[in-house]
Amino acid sequence: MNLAEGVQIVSFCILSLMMIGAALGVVLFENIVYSAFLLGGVFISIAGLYILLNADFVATAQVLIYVGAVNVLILFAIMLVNKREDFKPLPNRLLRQVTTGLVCFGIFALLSTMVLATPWAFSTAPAAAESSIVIIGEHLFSDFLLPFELASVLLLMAMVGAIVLARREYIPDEILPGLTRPSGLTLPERPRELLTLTSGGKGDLRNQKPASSTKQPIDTNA
Amino acid sequence: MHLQLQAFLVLAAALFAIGIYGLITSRNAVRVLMSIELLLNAVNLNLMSFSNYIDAQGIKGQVFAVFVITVAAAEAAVGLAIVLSIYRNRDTVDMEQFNLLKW
Amino acid sequence: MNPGIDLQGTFIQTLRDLGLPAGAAKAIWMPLPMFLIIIGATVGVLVVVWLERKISAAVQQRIGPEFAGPLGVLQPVADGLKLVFKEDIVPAKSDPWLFTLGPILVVIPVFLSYLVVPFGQNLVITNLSVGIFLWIALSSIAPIGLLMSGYASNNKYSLLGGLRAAAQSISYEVPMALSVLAVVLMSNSLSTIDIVQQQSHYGILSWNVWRQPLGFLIFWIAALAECERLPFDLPEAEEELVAGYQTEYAGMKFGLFYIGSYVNLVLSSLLVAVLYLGGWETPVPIEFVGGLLGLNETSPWLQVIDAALGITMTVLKAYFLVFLAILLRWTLPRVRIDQLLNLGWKFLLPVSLVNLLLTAALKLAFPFAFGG
Amino acid sequence: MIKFLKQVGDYAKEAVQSARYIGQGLSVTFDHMRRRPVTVQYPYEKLIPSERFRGRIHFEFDKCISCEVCVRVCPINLPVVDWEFDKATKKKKLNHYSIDFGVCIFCGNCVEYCPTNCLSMTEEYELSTYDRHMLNYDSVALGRLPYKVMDDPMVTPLRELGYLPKGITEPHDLPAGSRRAGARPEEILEK
Repeated sequence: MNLAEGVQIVSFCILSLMMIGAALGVVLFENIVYSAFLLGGVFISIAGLYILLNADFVATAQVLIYVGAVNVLILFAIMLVNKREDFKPLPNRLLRQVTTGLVCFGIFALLSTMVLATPWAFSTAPAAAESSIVIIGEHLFSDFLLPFELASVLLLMAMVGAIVLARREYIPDEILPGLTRPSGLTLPERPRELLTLTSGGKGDLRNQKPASSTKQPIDTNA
Repeated sequence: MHLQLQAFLVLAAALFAIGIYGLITSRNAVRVLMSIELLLNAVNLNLMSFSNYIDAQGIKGQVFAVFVITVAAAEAAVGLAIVLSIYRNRDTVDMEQFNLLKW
Repeated sequence: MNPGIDLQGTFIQTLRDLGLPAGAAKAIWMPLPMFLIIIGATVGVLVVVWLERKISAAVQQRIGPEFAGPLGVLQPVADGLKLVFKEDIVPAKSDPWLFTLGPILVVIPVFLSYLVVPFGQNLVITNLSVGIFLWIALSSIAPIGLLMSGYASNNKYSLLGGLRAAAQSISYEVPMALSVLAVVLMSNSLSTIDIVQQQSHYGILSWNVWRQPLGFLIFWIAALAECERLPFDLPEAEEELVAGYQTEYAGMKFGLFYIGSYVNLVLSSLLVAVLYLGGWETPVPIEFVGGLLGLNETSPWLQVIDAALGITMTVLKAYFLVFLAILLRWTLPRVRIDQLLNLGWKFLLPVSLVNLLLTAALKLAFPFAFGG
Repeated sequence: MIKFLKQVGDYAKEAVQSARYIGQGLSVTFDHMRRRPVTVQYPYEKLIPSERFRGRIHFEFDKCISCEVCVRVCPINLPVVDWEFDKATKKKKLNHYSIDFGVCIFCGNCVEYCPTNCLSMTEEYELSTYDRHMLNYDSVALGRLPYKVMDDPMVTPLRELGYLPKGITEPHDLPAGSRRAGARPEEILEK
């Protein structure tokens, strides 16, 4: 065993421990914010494993997209929906969890026995690590051209869909007469006198605005 | 001892099992999405290790992984948008409360 | 193209001549450039802090620091020492783990990005094939640290500052990556070494800034936004958000943010120099000068001079850009958050897409000038 | 289509315009860099206060006739004049006089109207204390002579704008004999 292999094995052990621990944290932590940050840890350690697998481009893409985009997106979503709420307790919650855990362990056991029992057809050819970007690019523009184009269409559709879904479609631009402003959101101060000049309606609108149009600040990030 | 394909595959299986567990047990909708991300990553890890150990010349597995990453990004965006709009409508992110289609 | 000085080979050869095995010689060599770069980056921060204070003072017709050392050069050291010895406060209602982890997560990727910054033909820590892409990926980790510190502070200003910082840096990553892509398109490689070499043959005329003026501007604007420099320092806009995500921080944790922001500024300037201003290349190609003087370019002392000149040129270009950033700081007013996002998504993004398309078209039309 | 192109053109024009403005701003900032600093390094260098500087008020106890004009002209009736009528001499006798400089606005009305010139403005402006009640100066404190910036050996006095020769705005490094712009008061008297 030379230096390089030793480094490989040690870093594999560290990365896999990190990944399993962080993944368990994602699933088991009570606080959702911790889970989201640990998800970033899972992604980073998987990127490290990709480097061990001679895939520097995909590892970098993993960091860029998962850590830089997906994880930040999840964090944004958590900050937007982060209401302190106690979920109603379900009957037999513990039983459900134990059952699920057993089933999942069964899946894990099944998969690993399958993995260890299968005779894999290892390739003996040396890895083409140096030019992996070139090979991926050639694949994308020759035999995987259709999926590539479809993926770009999918991304466009997802972007439009996410914006449409997350957008607030109803922004009242005119105050309904029956609508009274909620008292919890106003400051305890003397209400401003309305302008009773010719543009009475306009002044009315301006006066009512702070209570009504609480526009979502970060909508387009999706 | 040399790093083997099996090690990576078992690791991916463990990650997949954890993801399934989270998918089923978690009640926060955002955590469900996170579990789905875990599942996708487990699949990706499989693809990448196959690509390195079985198809080292063609590395088609990496191409597939890139596609999966693309799909995962799209899935996260749309999924979180859906969670956001459900949250606006129902004022909760509890999965057990999302029962509009239940009868 | 001469290969330039090869420190690594020479060093390892010397150690092997002393009787060490090859593996040990390599193991001794490996940490050296990393330490050198970390020290270099830290000293660079001190220099930039001093420059920032002196130039700001000059712009406002003040004197600036002058009592700590000659011309106040020791002032940043004094500032740093003060931060080291200050009490490290963790607010009572905060989340102590995330609060500590946040600044670390902000700083580490910035230092890691120095992996790919070249100072000469062989004067780079690693010549990765993903090079510049690695920097883009690493710089996308920082928003997580910012969100973390903003959330953990348990302070509405901090949270808003963190969210703003993350939104800002995500929005400006896209045009930045697209303008980098245009450069990569011309050099056919993601490696920073190849990018510099591609602009090397005709001195100042072959620098990318002439072929990519739009890309240069977009990259510079986006880099300023990524570094949270004025006019884009919204996350810490003191009139509205106290100090943004740094509000609750004191002592060395604040110091980490401080170091991180300045290292990031130097790093962005270095990368602008590498991507658009010809990296370590002199305005007049050194082979040309050597040829005029009748010197053999493989002679060792010329190589040493060449390497030193390369480092000097890279650093000079970077510091010119830092100077520009400081001047911009005192020229432009801060933009609003909606103006910032509008600029990013409605102006820079389309323009950088057009720039990318234009580069591709020009590459097909004039392959000799645009790296066919 | 034409409309869209026109919009794009207008947008580009605006962008170029703003780039030009940014360039102008940068040139202004750059130009400022080569100007000399205007800093006065305060505890080591001090500006000489100008001729009619309104600093801390000086009071001469013996000149005061307790007429209370200063109190009447003061916008807030600040000076405290404590006197009693001396039956023997049939004159007011001053016991105490005090001004609270924490409240005084240094308008100089009292100095202006004092019939015996017992009040005068000094050029002393460093009045900071640890307790605001220490700013309430009694007749003894008011009677102390002010110190001059020129007499302090620790301080480099710098001439203020009013004392500088015409056209010069820089108090540093003046030649020794250079005199200020305009005629001096005694020269005006001679005319």
